[in-house]
Amino acid sequence: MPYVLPVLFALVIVALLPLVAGYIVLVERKVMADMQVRLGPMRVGPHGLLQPIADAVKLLLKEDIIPESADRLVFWGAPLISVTTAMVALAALPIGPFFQIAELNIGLLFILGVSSLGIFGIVLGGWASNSHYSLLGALRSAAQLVSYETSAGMAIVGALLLAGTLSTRGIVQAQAQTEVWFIFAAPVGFFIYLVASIAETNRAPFDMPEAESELVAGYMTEYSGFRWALYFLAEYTNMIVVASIATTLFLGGWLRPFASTSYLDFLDWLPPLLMAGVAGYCFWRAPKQPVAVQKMFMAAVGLLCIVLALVLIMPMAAPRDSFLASSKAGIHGAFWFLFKVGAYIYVFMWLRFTFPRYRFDQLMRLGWQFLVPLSIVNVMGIGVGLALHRQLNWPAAPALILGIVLTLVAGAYLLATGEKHEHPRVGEEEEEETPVNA
Amino acid sequence: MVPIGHYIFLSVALLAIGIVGVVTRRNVIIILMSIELILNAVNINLVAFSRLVGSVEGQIFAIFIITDAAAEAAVGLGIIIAFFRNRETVLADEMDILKW
Amino acid sequence: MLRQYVPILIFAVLAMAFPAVTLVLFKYIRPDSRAIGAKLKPYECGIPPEGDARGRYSVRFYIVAILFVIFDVETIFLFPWAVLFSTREEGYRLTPIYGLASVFVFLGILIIGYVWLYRKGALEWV
Amino acid sequence: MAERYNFGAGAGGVNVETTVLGADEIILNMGPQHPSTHGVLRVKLRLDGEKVVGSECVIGYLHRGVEKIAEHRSYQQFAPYVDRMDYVAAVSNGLGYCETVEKLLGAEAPPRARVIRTILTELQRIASHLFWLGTHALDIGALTPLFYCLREREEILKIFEKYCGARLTTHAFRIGGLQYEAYDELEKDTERFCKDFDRRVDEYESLLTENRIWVGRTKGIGVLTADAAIAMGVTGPVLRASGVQWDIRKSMPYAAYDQYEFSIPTGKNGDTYDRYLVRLEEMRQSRKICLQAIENIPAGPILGKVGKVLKPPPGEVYHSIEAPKGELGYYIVSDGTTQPYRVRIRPPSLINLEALDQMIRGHLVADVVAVIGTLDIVLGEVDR
Amino acid sequence: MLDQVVFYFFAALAIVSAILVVTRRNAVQSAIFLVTALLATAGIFLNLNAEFLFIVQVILYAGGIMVLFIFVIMLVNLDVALHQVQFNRQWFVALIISAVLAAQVAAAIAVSRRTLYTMPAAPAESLQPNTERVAFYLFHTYVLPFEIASILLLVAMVGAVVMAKKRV
Amino acid sequence: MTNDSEEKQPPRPAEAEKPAGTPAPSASPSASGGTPSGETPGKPAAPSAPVAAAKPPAAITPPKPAAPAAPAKPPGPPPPPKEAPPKPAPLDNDLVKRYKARFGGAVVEALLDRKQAILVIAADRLLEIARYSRDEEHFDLLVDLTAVDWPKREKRFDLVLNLYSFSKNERVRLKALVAENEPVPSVESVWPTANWLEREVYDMFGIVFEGHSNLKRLLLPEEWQGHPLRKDYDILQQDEAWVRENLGIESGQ
Repeated sequence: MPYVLPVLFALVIVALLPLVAGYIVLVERKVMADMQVRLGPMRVGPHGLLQPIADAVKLLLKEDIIPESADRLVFWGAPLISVTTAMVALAALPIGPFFQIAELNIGLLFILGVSSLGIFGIVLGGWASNSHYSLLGALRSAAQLVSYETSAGMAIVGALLLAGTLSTRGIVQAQAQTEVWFIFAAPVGFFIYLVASIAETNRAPFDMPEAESELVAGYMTEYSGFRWALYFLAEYTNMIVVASIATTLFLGGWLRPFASTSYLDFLDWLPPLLMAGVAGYCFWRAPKQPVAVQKMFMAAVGLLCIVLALVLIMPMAAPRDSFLASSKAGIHGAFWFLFKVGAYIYVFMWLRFTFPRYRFDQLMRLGWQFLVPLSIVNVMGIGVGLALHRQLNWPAAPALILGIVLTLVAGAYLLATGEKHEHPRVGEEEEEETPVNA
Repeated sequence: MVPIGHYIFLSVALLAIGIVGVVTRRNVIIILMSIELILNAVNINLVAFSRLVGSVEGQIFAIFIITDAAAEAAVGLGIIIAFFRNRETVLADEMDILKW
Repeated sequence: MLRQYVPILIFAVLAMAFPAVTLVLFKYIRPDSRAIGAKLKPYECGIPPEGDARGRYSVRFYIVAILFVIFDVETIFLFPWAVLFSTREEGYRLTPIYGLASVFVFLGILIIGYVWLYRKGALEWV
Repeated sequence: MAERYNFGAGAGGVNVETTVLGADEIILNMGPQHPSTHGVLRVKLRLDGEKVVGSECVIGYLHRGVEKIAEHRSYQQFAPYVDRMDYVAAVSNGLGYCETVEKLLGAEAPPRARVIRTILTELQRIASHLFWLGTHALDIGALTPLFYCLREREEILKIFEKYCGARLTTHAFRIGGLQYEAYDELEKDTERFCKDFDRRVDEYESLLTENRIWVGRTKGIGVLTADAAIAMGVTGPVLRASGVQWDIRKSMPYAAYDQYEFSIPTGKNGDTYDRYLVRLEEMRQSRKICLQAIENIPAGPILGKVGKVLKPPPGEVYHSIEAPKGELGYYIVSDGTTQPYRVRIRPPSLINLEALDQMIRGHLVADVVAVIGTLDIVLGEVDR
Repeated sequence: MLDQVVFYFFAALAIVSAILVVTRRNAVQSAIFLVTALLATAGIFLNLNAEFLFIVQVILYAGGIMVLFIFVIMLVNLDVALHQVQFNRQWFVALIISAVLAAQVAAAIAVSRRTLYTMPAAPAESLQPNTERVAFYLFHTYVLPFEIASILLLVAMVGAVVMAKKRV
Repeated sequence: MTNDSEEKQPPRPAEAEKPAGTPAPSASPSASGGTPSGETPGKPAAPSAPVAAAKPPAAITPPKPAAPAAPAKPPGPPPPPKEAPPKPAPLDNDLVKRYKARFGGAVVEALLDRKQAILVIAADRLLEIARYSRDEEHFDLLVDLTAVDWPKREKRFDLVLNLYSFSKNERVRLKALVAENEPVPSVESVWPTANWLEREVYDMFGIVFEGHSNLKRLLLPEEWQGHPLRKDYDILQQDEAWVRENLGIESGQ
């Protein structure tokens, strides 16, 4: 049975993902609270650590309402589509060199394709509810997803030019070979992808469809209880997916920083130290908890971290050539991958609590009039750089930097014309009458 | 191994269903959707034969067909929208004027 | 090749089954729903909705969708090009100049279209 | 940027391009149960796509008949009711009412009472503006300023609580002066708050003022020219943001405002961004007034001679103050009995809200939220 | 074995969904089933070792063109149309065409039973590595159609926008 | 300015001598009359433009810093000393003289009450006087419009308009006596803000404004019976009617 491992892994993902999403929500609330000078959830469990579980129980037991004018079947199925597509996209992601459900030749395109199907969950959910807010939210959401998918795709093409393969594992290996993460080779592409991925996951400042002050809850307005939770799960899974894509494509996947610089190998001790640090903090805080249960819980979290630290140390402490030592790449790779994904998601949160929300037309303008052309130019710039490198044997760095500079010049031009264009809205009418050069 | 004939059967079945849709439905959008079915049937054929002869050229054709389908859908639906705006209908047999 | 996809298929089934089963299962666990009357109406800020919601919305949505489809096709064509441009598979790699030229023509035509759209104001939402 | 949406108020209507299929518009209901209509305001929007071509406010969901109630209460009994109108600026409401009745009686509050009233009212103005800023930013999608604002507002509410025991509906003043003597640390508390507050306003500004998205969301949105503003009768920061430098505290000083140095900030474009800037600057000015006022609180009685039973001679009076939201006027008619014959309250929110329709035309649904927010309405006051 | 299971599953799915596409009254439901049919076709492409085409089908057809369809269906408010007659009286035409098609296929099978029906497909390895191969053909043999495709797309873009936008 | 005409409303002479700007405001309601409800507040932009043209400085210039203790305008009779209770007194200053000269008998009475000027005017010439107040006396801001019910009087309502002038920094109160069921000209064309205020007065007192673009209840639901701020209004009537209708019993109490 060659499928045992992947299937086991799939089971683990399906079982853990809701939990992970729940805890991302908790972390988000905690981060938000910290930035807003408050404490955040503190009641359920020590420091609110059991809050996601309480939320889940509440959502599962909540009254399940289907509006009478809704299309029941579609209403039922739409959240499922969202969740399934979001989850299936995870299948091709390499969480470390060994943990992957399926290694595909077209891995990256597979992720893109499957997650592009998630749009149906949103549109159909909004349509099935038969409510103004839902449908408008759904259409907006879909239009937004669709608008930024183009630029995200183009940004990915830029990185693919450097990698030369669609396989997710191959992309990371390419970064290991060239010894440079693609974020440094294609910073503009990373920026475009960052913006586009925020928009694609409907996160602030692009959270138009669920801008609660305008459309109440967008396409989810009529959903409550567990169905609503499914949409939420899909949203957070999507966040993980885009973060994973960015990690794989631009941030070196499971690679440690300076992975191939051997005199920096001491960096391998960083992960266990980090875990040990967290454990130490937990033990330090545990006696200060008010209730015995909470003390125990805190201690248990500390223990868990200790165990993780041990797992991370094990391959390094084990004798060479043993099985344990050979598992180092897998375990540490998984750590670094998840660490980078976490950092990427943290940036999402940070932006969310800092920025006001774009208006829909502004968002569309940003997407279509800035990011799309910029991403096209980015592809061309990287292409030119690579061609210079390969055909004329320029050294790689200056060639690529030239490409980046070209892209940045184009970006500056776009910004300037955008500003100029924004001013004379009235004059636009005349402009439309002029003959076009097409 | 699935014999090639089964692919052709599938293709013909989809083609037939598509044609039935095109011929019998009144809603232009559904007629367009039926055309997509027909295009799909063609694609299945192409890819099946591509596999049969061991060349990817059939797949290339299929890609071009999909491109074409995208263009066709965009323009076709554009026409439907323009028509709907003027005539408030999407029924094929009510689209009986040549100019508006 | 198909074998690589089997785990994905299983995963997909699991991913679909998990929420579906939970949905069905908890139907029997949670207290009975007694939603009646206004609770079953769609939310319209507490006012009975006026007219069917499946109404008409701005044609802009359609234009955005068209642009998306067109650009999506273009992007899809670029993916194989990007792969081929620097692939490590033997004998497939494009000559840089040739690859660049073929795609620059392609993108050039696309850019012409883009400029036309920009000038026409089709990229403006309002 | 400012000219981008020049189809706001006063521009002579909007050249509406029909972008929707077919000719008909859709009607979208915002409210009364909507997260961003600040209570139970209902706005019926006629939309063309997402562009507003017309709107109608449906109000009255919070109507409690305050003016009718007044006719059946004695003058003192009615005083707490006014706190419940603009419940985020109860102190200002109370000040207006007390001063009006004093005027009706021909009485006057002693100087000490007037200064303390000024301090508390200015603190209340800051609190009200803070609440406005937080919720307005939240409407536009910035989550964080709300909590910063509420943190400072909390300080003010603590001062109120220490002074009179209540935080929200304070009923801080009495007709003829004050009931409570200022508590010992009032000056110190106020000073501590004011010392800190300047830096805090800078903090809000650092989050919003230069922010590209914030500017994009507010500049040129809901433009109200000076003429249109006056025609629509709007007052307060909304009027000042349109470029009319008019503040009742300056033009017809009441309480102790004539003793203090402060300036009236005005805007230029009358858009949402200017209103934001004006209110921020007003908070700074209020802080300045507070600092001046605590310098020198005159000694003396806090309650003038008005008697236990108030029987104003027949006649009528209109008196208005510059409440945080605009001109808050009371028009009281007395028939010589212990109960007012008629109390008319001129609520700034109601009249400012009336300008909503012309401010949002041609804008998008999202801007409606921004404009409702920038008008700083409180439905308790709109509906009374 | 796996091949057959997958093929028959997807084939059945495709046909059932296709039938539902043309028979559902509600256009949104038709579109949903068309998506299903397209995804089933994608599965068949995968079965045929056309990996790249599989993903093109998913991204472009299911994730792109069908989104366009759904947008249009929602824009033109088909609930009104729902109460109208959905089928015209051309069943016999459809029947005739189907019958002719069936006859053709039957004839073809009858004529070349041996060669066509049972011929197994070429070994899958000849199509590997799929993406690179497809790309290679696309950018060498078919580079002209590739450029022309972009012109087609340009024309489609212009045409569709002109059609949809009232004042251009 | 010479107008000693009879009491019947003669809008003609008054309009004839007004600057060209005036017809525009009066034309505006008819333009907006055809449009559905909610449209009107958008229109006032048109009237305001000529106003601005007529007296540009008024709107923008800051008001003169007022004399500290004198919120009201008149230098007329000195306010009564503190001991004496305030009471209304007749007023006769320049402003009143101008009004009287212009409108003659239409200005029924001029009073000073608590240092505040009140002009009692004839309701049927309200629109004319309002327009004059805005255009020539520069009372640009309609601060408030309300009513008071005196059920025992022959003309039971006082319609009260509180005006403010930015350029002069003074307030004046116009008070029109209105009988029940007597329609009053709407001043919406003069001050667009009157739209809602008049609706509120209609809602609360039942005074009908002629020429109002959208006269319906503002605060109370459309189906409400009666006008609550009238002195003879009794909440129990409606309560009992509701109880009778919905519960089928005599009294809810």
